[in-house]
Amino acid sequence: MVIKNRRIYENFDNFTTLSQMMTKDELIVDLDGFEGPLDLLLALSRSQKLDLMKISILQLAEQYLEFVEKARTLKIELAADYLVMAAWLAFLKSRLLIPADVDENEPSGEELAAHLAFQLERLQAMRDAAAQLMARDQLGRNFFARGIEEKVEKIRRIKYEASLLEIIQGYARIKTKDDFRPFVMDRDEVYTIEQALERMRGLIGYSIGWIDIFSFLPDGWTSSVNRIRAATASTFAATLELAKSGDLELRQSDSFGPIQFKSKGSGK
Amino acid sequence: MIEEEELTGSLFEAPKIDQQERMVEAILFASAEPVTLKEIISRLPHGCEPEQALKNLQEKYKSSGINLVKVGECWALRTAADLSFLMQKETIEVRKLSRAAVETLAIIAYHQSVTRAEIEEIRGVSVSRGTIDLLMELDWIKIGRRRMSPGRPVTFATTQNFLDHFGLESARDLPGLKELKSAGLLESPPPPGSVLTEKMLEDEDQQNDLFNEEKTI
Amino acid sequence: MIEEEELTGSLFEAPKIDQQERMVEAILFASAEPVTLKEIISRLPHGCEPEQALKNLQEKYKSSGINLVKVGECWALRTAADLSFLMQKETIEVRKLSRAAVETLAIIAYHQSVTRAEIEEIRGVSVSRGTIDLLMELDWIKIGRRRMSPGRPVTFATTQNFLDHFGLESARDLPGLKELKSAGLLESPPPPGSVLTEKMLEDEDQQNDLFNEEKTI
Repeated sequence: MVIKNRRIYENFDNFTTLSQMMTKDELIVDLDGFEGPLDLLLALSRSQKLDLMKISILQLAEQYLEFVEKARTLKIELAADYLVMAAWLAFLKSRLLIPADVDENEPSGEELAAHLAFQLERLQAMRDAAAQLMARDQLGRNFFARGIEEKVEKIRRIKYEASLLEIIQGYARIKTKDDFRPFVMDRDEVYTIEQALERMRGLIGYSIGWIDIFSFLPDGWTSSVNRIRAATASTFAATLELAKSGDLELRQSDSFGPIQFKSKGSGK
Repeated sequence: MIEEEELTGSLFEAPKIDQQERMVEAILFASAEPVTLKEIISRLPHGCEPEQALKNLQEKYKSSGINLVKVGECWALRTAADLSFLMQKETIEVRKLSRAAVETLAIIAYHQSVTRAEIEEIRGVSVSRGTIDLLMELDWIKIGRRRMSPGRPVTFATTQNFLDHFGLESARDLPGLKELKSAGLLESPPPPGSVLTEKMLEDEDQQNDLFNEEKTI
Repeated sequence: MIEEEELTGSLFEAPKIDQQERMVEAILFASAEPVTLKEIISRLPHGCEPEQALKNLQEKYKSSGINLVKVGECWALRTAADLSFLMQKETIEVRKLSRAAVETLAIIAYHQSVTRAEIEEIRGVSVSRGTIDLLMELDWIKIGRRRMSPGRPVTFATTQNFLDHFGLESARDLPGLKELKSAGLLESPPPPGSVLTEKMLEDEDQQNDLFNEEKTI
């Protein structure tokens, strides 16, 4: 058991007047000052004027029971935990007075008493420790922190990152933008049949005799191979359309020879 | 005036020790709160190892009106306690703590980490919500790890601020701790007659571990 | 620990000068504002004349990270001015330059000097004020000469800092499109069938022109 090798943590400050009250027999039972039955027991134990280690638990139990009895005769209501403690102490008292009738599993009266003594001593020790703690030098009372605090200024800097490669790629992206639109027809390389028809309709009225189709390509469509191809194909398709509707005649003298057309109106 | 060049040195060369001392001094001086070693390092130029500077400063301030104290993992400058009589003006009126609050604080400090049930068992009375709240509000206690026992109750432990307030370097420096420990008064033996369950043994191990663990740090 | 007796001395004898220094030190440290000499005297034990203590402290702190300074009629401890950089904590957040900014920068780099209208024409979208501002702030672009055309628009050019940052000797070192293509640096290959048109090659010539022009300036 823990009881051996103990030291005593006696503390004589705020000595409760309970024992004095008890001896004077003017027991005005005032429990307000006590923090539970253990605290009351601790106060009662002081009346024995002994080390906590040497106190008689039996005597203490009798004192407590006497106290509770007096409270009862004075018709003072005791909180339930004080009564529970009283019942337990009555049981302990009987255990201590009548030697245990040997149930090995049951704790002996001495063991129970020792544990109670331990609890009292531990509570007293904590109380003394608390007093020592509060007696220490304290911040704001005995020692002081810096009066003018200099706050650390938080500076959040944003650093932008870009690599040369990104810039080069960015430039390339802009300059080759058109190449990256695979699903969009490049309109400026396309001369539609509708465009060709419109142009032909407006011009055939003025034409006289047979004219080579290729000399009839629109302005600005001869600058590149692609444009020439587009304009030629559409113009040819348009002449076919106009021939079909009877607006003009087409002829080709031999294979791969020049294709010529003539307005029907002009031949009239 | 010392050039910043000289202070920060090159990118790879740490400033000289006397410069490091000045910097650590300034950092600690500017803060009312204790500063962690990590924070000090993070604010010093690259390559500084302020442990030596701290040691030198502690020595330098030893006999002065200001002392360099270690608080847990932190460092702080504080006025020397023997000069408190000069400081009426700065003294903060502290609300007087109730006996319940003081005792509860002591139990948490000496037994940490400790559950509410254990505090109640030691004091023999239930702990009111208000007491715990007050100690939390003062930032003297905090909720620690949950106990690995049925119900997984929360435990309470003291804070960095507790150490700072009571001028303790660590919880191991609590007055009389060693004596209490060797007297077995920081233990919570089960009452005789109760069955020693594995859970309780485990709990106790854990509890003892905390201070042992700390010792090995 | 020094006894209070020794500190306060007898009723008629002032404390020794080194004790006076400690006291003044603690008062200045803990005070929430600079302290007048009068106030220091009123807080010290009877008979102290702290002028000498202040002088000694000023000397003592001279080379340290904290300085004792006189502010008007008041005295205060302050962190040494050359250590102010320790009182700032910089956090650097790295952000990627937006695509708009990268493209704008690229156009300015390749076509300099170039007007805002020209940038917009090349990108096919308008250039936001913010993009230009950001690039100016980064000191990667600057405002060049005004173009001698109607409205006299400002032009943009890259800076020396731009060259330094991107490791270029001159803006002429930026690779041309042909080189990019042969180096496989174009982000995605053009769809099959499309040819690098003469127009593009032409552009590149133009570009060289621009730089040639610059060369002759």
